[in-house]
Amino acid sequence: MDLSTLLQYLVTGLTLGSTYGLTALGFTIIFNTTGVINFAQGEFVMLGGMMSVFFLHSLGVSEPVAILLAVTATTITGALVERLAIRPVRHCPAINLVIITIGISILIRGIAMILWGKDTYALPSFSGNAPVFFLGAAIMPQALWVLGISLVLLGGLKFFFSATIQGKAMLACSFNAKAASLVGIGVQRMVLFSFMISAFVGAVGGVILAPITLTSFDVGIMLGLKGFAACILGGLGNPFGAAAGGIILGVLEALGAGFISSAYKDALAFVILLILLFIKPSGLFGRDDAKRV
Amino acid sequence: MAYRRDMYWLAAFFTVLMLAPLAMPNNYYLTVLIMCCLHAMNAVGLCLLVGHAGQISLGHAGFYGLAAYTSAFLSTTIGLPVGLSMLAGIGAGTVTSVLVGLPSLKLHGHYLAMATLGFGVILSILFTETIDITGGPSGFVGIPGLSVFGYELTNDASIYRVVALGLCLIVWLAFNVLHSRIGRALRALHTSEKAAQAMGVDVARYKLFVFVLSAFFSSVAGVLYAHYLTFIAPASFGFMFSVEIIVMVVLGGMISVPGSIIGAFFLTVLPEFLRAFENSEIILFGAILVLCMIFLPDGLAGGWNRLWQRLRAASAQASLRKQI
Amino acid sequence: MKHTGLIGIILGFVLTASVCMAAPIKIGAIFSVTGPASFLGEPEKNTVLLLQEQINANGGIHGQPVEVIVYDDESDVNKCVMAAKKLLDQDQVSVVIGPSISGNTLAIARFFSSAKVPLISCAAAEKIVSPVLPWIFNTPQLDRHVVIKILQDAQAKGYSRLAVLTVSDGYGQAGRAVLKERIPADGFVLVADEVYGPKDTDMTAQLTSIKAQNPDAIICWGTNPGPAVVARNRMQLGLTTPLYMSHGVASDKFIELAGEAAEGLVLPAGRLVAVDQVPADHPQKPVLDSYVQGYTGKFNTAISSFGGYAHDAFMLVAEAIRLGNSAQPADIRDNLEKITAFPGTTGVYSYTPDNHNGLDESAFIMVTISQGAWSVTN
Amino acid sequence: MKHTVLECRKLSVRFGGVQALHEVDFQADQGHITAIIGPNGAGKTTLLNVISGMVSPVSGEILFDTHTITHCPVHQRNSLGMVRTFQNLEIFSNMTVLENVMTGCHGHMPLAAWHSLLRTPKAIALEHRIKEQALEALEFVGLTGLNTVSAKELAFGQQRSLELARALAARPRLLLLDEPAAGLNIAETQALAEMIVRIRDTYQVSIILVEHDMELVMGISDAIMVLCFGQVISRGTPGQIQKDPQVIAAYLGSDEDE
Repeated sequence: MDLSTLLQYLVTGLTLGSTYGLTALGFTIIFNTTGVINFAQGEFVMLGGMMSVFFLHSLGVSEPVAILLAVTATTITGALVERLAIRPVRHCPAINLVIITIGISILIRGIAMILWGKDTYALPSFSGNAPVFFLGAAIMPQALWVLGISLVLLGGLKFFFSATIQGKAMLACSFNAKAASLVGIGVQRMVLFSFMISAFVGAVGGVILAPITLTSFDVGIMLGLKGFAACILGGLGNPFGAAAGGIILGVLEALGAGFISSAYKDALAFVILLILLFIKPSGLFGRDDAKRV
Repeated sequence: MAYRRDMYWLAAFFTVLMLAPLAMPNNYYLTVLIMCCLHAMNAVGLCLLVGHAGQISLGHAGFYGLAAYTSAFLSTTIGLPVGLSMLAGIGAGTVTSVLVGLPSLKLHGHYLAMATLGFGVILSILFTETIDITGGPSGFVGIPGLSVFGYELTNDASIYRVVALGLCLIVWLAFNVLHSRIGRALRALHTSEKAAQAMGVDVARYKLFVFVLSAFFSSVAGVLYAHYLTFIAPASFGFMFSVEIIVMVVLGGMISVPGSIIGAFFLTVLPEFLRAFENSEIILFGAILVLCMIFLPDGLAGGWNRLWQRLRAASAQASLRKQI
Repeated sequence: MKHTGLIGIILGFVLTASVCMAAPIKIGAIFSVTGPASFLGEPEKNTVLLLQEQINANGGIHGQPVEVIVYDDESDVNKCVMAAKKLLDQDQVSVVIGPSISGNTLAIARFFSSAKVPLISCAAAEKIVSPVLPWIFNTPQLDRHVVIKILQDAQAKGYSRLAVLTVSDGYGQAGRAVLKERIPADGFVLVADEVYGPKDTDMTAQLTSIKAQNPDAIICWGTNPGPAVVARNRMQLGLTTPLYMSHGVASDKFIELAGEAAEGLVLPAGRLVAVDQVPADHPQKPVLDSYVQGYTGKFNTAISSFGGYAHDAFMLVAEAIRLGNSAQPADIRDNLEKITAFPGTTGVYSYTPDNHNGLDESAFIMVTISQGAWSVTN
Repeated sequence: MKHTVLECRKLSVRFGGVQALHEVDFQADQGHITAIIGPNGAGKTTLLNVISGMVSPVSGEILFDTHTITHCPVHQRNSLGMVRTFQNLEIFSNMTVLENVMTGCHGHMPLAAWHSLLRTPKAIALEHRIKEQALEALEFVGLTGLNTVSAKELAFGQQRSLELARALAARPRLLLLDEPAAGLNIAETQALAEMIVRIRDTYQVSIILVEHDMELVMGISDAIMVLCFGQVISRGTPGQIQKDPQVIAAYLGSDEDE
């Protein structure tokens, strides 16, 4: 086994992992304000990619404009989802909300299918397809874009949640919505914001991934599944954990496919995930919430 | 008493199921009904697990599939009698659920969901990749048909009766459990694990019990499914089916066994009705799901109860007015 | 499109007139119009609806109009079973076309044998027609034909060490099984056998380990979009090993998705991908031309060879009805077996009681993708 | 003749860096009401949690009758006859009042699961006995007639009584009460005091009481132990405790409003 092969697997894993990590980030934001896992998160990623393709082809605008439009439209979709489907049932148990997000994901997928058909589309890479070679491993320029933008998003979110009033207010809502509203935080507004931000993050993810992974109306399902796994692995609620969980999952898959068996790579990744979960029941970077008796 | 009321319901349900074929113009409806019953078996188990014990599982499609594949393999490849293979299939699904439940049930909430989901995904990859045993993604062909005590059931009506009877037995077991000390223990550990412990409930054991019981129900459904269809493919046992069962239970109202049966029937029949809408079907399906959850937060069963109470109140008022 | 309304009215008259004349022949169809296999089901559904319209506009078959009932199985086996039951028991059709995928075909085959209604599947798995079941036929080229075609090409080019990369769904599994059987049997060495998931978005790991085995050529077996990603990843890794694709990607969509990475790829395909390069005296030429014109004219989308499977199934059924002048299920079945040298879009069919596929590897041509277009190499 | 029901020897508990209990010795006598008091954060509830098994001690030993139960899981302590209530009500809000109390019978009326599954005659008979006992306990605490009401619809005071009834249905020999008077008004507290005494006298139960309400404690306790910062600073009868200068200092020196 030579170094360049190993390095190639790592590069693959990192690129793949960023996909999962970006989806996981979106999960984290909504979880942090509502305590609910939003199963429509994968659909936000899909919308980002598909709308970019759609605007690019049908409006004939340039790629950056199409992307800007797509991200904006997805963010608005996030807001609409919250206003129309989540807010009316905010007092229901969490499982009801989760089922509603499942319904919404089916709905969004269906609308996308009817609007844009069932085909797969490709978005042009941001800066060409000529790979950069590093110690014999090929790295796509787009992969660097993905890694870079993921890091920027992660840093931004970290700053937002730990250093801004808005971010702290959002966190407060998840810990205790009633207490948060007592100290004057508009809980509903925060929930709305969280849907918008996570739709935004999802859309950005969808846009930067589309040139690598291609996009179609149904890419959201798999991304949602892996993103959920990533944020559980990292520990729910921790943006850093979510990103790290995604990277770990991606690298595990790539190494599994490379060294052991490409047929069982997902199974291997999940076996390791389960083992980690049994050792650390609240994720790698999650807090143990020891409840007071 | 509540148990007696549930038994009346079960008797009525059983009668309706047994009479239903008489009202069916052809076999197509029987097939739909058989699928409804199989899904309802899964839903009843999950109703105990999710609605009553407050635990979640996104892996029950795996047990459903494991039982189906085990029975298919034993009866087709090995050549065991169908009845024996079915028992072995149910056994395999149930025993595996013990192995899955033991480590997983120590986890809570979303982490438990993830662990069971992980097991489900691993099982479904095994179904896909062990091509020599399972026939791989294109499916397991040529499974012998359902037979009871060596007597093969060839027509849909008799298969339907067996499946419907199986569902009723499962519902009976579920009611028995719910109206016993076990049922109370499950509801207790749902609200407060520590209070349940203080009342002498071995929380870990009861969680495992209900997990295994629900997996047993799914396994029964699985072997019936395999020998009814005589063909199985991994796509039927994926993660989406696990989610679908949960949706059935929640749509039915979480804690109500009749509710989850109604949820299962509703979600199985709905796509058949929506067939006419072709491509818009998926949109309608999503919209109906969302609207149901928004306007019937306590499920179809809860909505029905409220309607019933309102009607009763109205008729009581009417009769009162008459008396005056 | 000013005349659409007028045509509609005329069509309406024709239809009502023919209904008055005779009871329609009921043809059922089950396709995966939605779900993962919708790339098959959608063109298939469009095709049968188009043919229904065309045939009825021309006075039906022997004066009897055709009524097609299409159900979507959502690529799901349970829905497929219910659809089959509905067609057999409720709609009581004379013959059924579909389903789109092999698993679903195998799942419902039994019902057709017991109902004694012929089923003409649009799925390719060998298990469907071997062993031959009296009531089950199919129209696509068998995977075996594809593999033979690819291996002939590899032999001609002097390759000996081959690697395969297949998708882990029914399509890939069937291809992989034949590849693993034929490659050693035809004197090649199978150096790598890799698999990717139908939803995977990155195959560099598989290609990297294939690269380490240093094969002479790689055979990728899958349907869009997977192979497009494989082609892109191959280019990214700077891999120059020749790459064969299967007929599963034989649509313009593949070239669009793979972009410049599609350049130089070789694959066997039906003549439908390069109709303009089919010689005018070829028996399939008129069928191909009329199908392409009809389809692109009505649906405004690119033609796909999958729709062709449904086209051929439909035309074969129509031919069988014409041959026996009967739309009874049993007669359709018997007459299907009498069809010989019938040109379809996929190939030239000759059904016999022992052969319910009716094609051979001459249904394929080897094509190379060059400058974003298909070019026939032999 | 005095007989010790429960004995704790040199119990220590640590939460991270905080020493919650330091070598606490404690005993409760048969048929007595033994109170544990102390200022906030003294470790009273922690001690109760250790006794009931919800917190494991770092060192020390707990004896229940003659059994060592230091590492015995919570539900087994219940079967041995030890039952507790909770400071923050832990009623089963998803059940009716009757079901709540019937759950109390779980530990001391075991039955193999298959009996319940198949609803054998044995299971039916047991259900009847459980129901009788539960009804009796409900009557004892004065909640008769509310059987089919959902537990979460009860008033706060009634929920307290429900917790007591649930504990009583378990037929305990040792009852651990964690601040039973918290949130009750003066009249309700008085009624509670009477009920606690009545429970002891009717069922010959030993009771360990953690409580803030001094009037209640002084009125009904047979013995009192005072904890301060995880250490025992005094023990004796109510009379002795009230005069102990160390106790007075501990209370005056601390912020005692709750």
